[in-house]
Amino acid sequence: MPVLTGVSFRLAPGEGLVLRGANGIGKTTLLRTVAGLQPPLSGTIEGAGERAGYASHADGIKPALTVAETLQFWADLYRAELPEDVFELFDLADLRDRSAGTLSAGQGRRLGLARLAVIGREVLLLDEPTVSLDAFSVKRFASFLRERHLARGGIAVIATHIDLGLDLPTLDLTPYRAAHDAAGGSDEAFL
Amino acid sequence: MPVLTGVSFRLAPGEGLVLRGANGIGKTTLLRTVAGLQPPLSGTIEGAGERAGYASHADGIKPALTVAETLQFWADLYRAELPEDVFELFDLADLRDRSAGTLSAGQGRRLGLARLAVIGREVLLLDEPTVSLDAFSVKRFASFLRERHLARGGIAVIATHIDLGLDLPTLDLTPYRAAHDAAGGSDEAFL
Amino acid sequence: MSIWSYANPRKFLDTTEPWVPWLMWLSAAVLAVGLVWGFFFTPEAERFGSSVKIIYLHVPSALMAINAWLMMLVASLIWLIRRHHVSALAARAAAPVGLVMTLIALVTGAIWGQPMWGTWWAWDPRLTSFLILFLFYLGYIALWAAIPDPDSAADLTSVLCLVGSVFAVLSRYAVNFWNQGLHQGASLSLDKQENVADVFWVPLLVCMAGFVLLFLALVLLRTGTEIRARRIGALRARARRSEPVRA
Amino acid sequence: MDLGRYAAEVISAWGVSLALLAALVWWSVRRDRRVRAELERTERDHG
Amino acid sequence: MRALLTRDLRLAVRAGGGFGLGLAFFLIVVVLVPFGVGPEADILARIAPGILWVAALLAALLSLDRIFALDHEDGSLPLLATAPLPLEMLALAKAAAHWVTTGLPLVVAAPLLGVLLHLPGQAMPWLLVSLALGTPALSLIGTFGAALTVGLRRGGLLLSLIVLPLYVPVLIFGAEAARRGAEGLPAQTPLLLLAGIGLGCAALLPFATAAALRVTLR
Amino acid sequence: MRALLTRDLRLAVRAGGGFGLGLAFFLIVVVLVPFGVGPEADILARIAPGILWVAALLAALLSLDRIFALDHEDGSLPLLATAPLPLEMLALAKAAAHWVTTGLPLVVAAPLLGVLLHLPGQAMPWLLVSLALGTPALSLIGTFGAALTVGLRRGGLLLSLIVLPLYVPVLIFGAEAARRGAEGLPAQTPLLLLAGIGLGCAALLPFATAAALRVTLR
Ligand code: HEM
Ligand SMILES: Nc1ncnc2c1ncn2[C@@H]1O[C@H](COP(=O)(O)OP(=O)(O)OP(=O)(O)O)[C@@H](O)[C@H]1O
Ligand SMILES: Nc1ncnc2c1ncn2[C@@H]1O[C@H](COP(=O)(O)OP(=O)(O)OP(=O)(O)O)[C@@H](O)[C@H]1O
Ligand SMILES: [Mg+2]
Ligand SMILES: [Mg+2]
Repeated sequence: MPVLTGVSFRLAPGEGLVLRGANGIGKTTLLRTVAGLQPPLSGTIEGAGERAGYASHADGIKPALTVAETLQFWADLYRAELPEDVFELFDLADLRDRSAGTLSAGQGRRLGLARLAVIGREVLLLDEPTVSLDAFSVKRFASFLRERHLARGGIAVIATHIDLGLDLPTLDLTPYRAAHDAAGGSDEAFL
Repeated sequence: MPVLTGVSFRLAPGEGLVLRGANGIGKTTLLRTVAGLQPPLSGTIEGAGERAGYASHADGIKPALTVAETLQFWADLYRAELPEDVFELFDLADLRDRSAGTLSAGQGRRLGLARLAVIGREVLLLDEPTVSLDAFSVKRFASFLRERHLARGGIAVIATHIDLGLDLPTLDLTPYRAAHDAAGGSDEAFL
Repeated sequence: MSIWSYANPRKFLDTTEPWVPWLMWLSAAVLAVGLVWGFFFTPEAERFGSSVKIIYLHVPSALMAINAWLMMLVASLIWLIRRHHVSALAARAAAPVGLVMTLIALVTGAIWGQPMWGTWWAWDPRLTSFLILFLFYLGYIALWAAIPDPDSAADLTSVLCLVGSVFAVLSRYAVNFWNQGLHQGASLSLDKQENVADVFWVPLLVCMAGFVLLFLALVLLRTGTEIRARRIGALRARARRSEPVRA
Repeated sequence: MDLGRYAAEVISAWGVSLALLAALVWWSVRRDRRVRAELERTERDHG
Repeated sequence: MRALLTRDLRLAVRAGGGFGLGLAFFLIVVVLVPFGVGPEADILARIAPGILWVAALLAALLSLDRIFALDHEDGSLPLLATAPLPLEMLALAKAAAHWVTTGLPLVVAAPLLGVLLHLPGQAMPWLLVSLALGTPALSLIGTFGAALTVGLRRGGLLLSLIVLPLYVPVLIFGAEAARRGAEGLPAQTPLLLLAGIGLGCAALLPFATAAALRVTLR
Repeated sequence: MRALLTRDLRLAVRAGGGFGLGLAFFLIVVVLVPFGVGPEADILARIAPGILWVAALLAALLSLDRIFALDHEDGSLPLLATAPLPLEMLALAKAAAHWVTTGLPLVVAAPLLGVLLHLPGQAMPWLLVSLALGTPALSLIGTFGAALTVGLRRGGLLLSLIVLPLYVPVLIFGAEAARRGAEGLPAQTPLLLLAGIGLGCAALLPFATAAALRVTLR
């Protein structure tokens, strides 16, 4: 069943885009599609795929691993080096050897975001990255995005309900909401 | 290990309190303690317990039940009537017969909050209730709290990082952060 | 016009719909002829006595149990390769029919075993592989039922059907290796000398034709049901989408 | 019609099988009817 | 309590809920044993009562972790615990729902599976009675074990480890009753003991379960 | 792939991770059977190879749902799937981790448990070889089943239902080899067949697993 139609954007290196729209408009769906986790009903996605790193509502944190082990694992899996400063960057230095299961909601979120700095992907797809973060951590994350990621030629697509303080172009998805007679979807054949 | 020390507040019917504080300061811990889900290391909680309804970071949603069935279940369990207008109040009327597993993040959160309107408890303990909600839904929830809950003599304690637009007294937990050598905890006996 | 045009649900329904009642009645008639013939107008066999009459239900249902799985395998392949919804739904529709056929073969065999072998159940290879087939049907149907999204369900059950078919053949050999059986050999094959006498053979053939027709009728009917159920889902979904956007 | 020694077996085998077949047909037809009715209702409401 | 029971049953019957799957597991264990042990009828008949009981026990065991874990994962459990329902009642309702969805179907299916293992006909009633008396105890004990392990991520196998020793008396008396029945010996004594265990579990274990829940919740 | 394997092994070894619990389950099933069947040594010796194989199979089965479900629940699975690693490799790594944490300990523990069931000494090497050849196939098949059911909330028992018929050939050849060994008959043929099945599974099933994962992820 189509959720959004006619959405189209193209980002050059160093550019970011903020997705906005009411609950249930289809931000998560769009990000997952761009990440290649579900096929689009129609249209094409170019250039993402192998270059994209996706951060979902859930953080994929294993309670049994420590913070340091978690980040090391993702670095290994993506065949990247673990950057020295990632613990400072996401304010995790004190929590380095804490098992991830005992983190508070916001601390866990910071760990989930730190993963993105570790895997070294150029295209970051962020689904409400600042949920549960306090104001200070939000600022910190915004400056990470601006100075570390975008400044180095990365691309970011961010779905969010709150203002991150980044001056990025905003795409409001409301006008693209699929009309009732929109084509597409596996059930289409039965109409 | 103690997280917070010296916190103390007392709320009369109709009063609300907003808890603030950086990630990991102990908001969730405090709310769980007040709800009676974990015992305080020292000090006492009065008057909550049987009268409290707690909403955690997770929403307790069963993917296999529909939205209407979920709310009906909670109403039955708390021996309350399902209020007629709860679906409108939380903007769930369209989603009434959708199975809860297919809701978007914000829609699920609205369902989790609607539960609070159903169980009819006087003391609501809300842990970041507006996570994932869009601006419109946040307003709607704030007005529910103000006009339906507090106006009828309810009490609310709300941990949040963003401003809900409610003019409630705010308690910043930062000063109560327990020192590293604070007393308390089950390991005490071995010191 | 290519045969794939029948993969359109509407066209499939329009084409098959008129056939279903006729097929139903035809299969009922053929079955009635075969079964009445078999029950009332066949002699007793020397080794089996009158218990041979069970064969008129046992063998056709056993054949259809296997053929239903084969049909599901073909339909699954078509779905995986060409992604025609009707074919996935046909596989789904055939599974319960195959399950019941397997059950009938098992039950009649078990009842027959009591006088012939002195036991309800023996771990004979043919019996055992039917039991395994029964389990495959159960798992396949349960997987269909457990997955909410119909397309994902079609994909996953098709993969299961493929892998399951390989393992079903494997277990057939394994079971043969494991135990030498009590069961009748395949004396129905036409090229063998020890063919059953025509008095049994002809009504049995009629019964088999009846079972084939009944299978066809049921699968067409049930495929139609599945198509309509999907259409209901599609209409509801469209209606839900068309509800006014919140102010 | 004399089934002799095996009357019980033959009759119970036939009974069970025909019952199973009848149940399968009945269940399929009933489900088809229901789905048809439901589809008609849905087409009327949302068609 | 009614609300909870109907919710749990409804969840079990829904797609993916697991109703009937415990039964299927029972069936499958019984089917596998001859593949392992070999097809000889006399040996199978000899071990049938024991295997059926062990299979019933394992089928019950496998569905234990659903009792609380699902509610724990999605955050329902603290909400249930703060509902106006004593935790003891919650425990009893959960055990009852578990029995209806797993124990009862096993009792109903046992005669059929007995045939697969060549269980002698005269043993059947004894097997049924022993299962009917024993499975509620299995559900009650299992609920207790599930409450103990609910905090632990996927404590499924740990749960088995904790619960199985507690199951031993039930298994011994249950299988003994079925075995004596199969051999035509009097089986009243083990059945009485089995009934006694069942009643004791129903009377006492909900309190232990509630106590365990209070700890795992904090 | 190395990183994934070490992570899965590390997770398994950590508290609550399940390493050793499959083993404990194996132990407990083997211990329960004498309670159910009765203590006579000759009967136990006769059924020992079969019971050990069935117990190994159940122990493997019970740990299957950990393979993907945990990663699915906490949202790791999409992240793993978008890593620079083909899904087929992911499937293979998961199966390998499962085998190291469950299959391997079972092979090591089998001699001990054989003694509990009075397994004759000459049968031991055959039992060991058959388990060593058969358990990798169990892990591979189980990974496939787990991939099929991963989207479904706690599809544990459905998983058993789907996987067990697939396990039948492995069980038959494995138990047959052990049984023949116990009776002093030649057991090469079933062992060869077992090895063939294992190789076939390793060559083909990762593709089916990856296909299933692609569907469940979307
Ligand atoms: C649950 C048990 C049984 C199952 C699953 C079963 C299965 C089958 C199958 C699959 C066939 C068709 C094979 C073919 O045509 O090549 C068949 C045929 C047949 N079965 Fe059974 N059977 C069972 C028990 C029995 C018993 C107990 C008897 C009687 C002693 C029996 C007698 C026959 C006969 C006479 C045929 C026809 C064989 C021929 O002429 O080709 N079956 N059975
Ligand atoms: N399986 C499904 N069946 C039907 N509708 C679905 C299904 N999954 C998602 N939806 C609907 O698709 C729409 C888009 O969902 P999506 O998760 O993309 O929203 P979102 O923009 O991320 O919302 P939020 O801000 O609340 O996270 C929602 O209305 C949701 O209810
Ligand atoms: N089991 C544990 N062991 C050690 N520390 C823990 C444990 N559980 C929680 N903590 C710590 O206790 C502190 C309080 O956690 P709590 O979840 O109450 O924070 P919070 O204020 O709710 O934060 P957030 O805004 O991120 O949700 C955190 O620093 C957390 O890391
Ligand atoms: Mg979303
Ligand atoms: Mg918190």
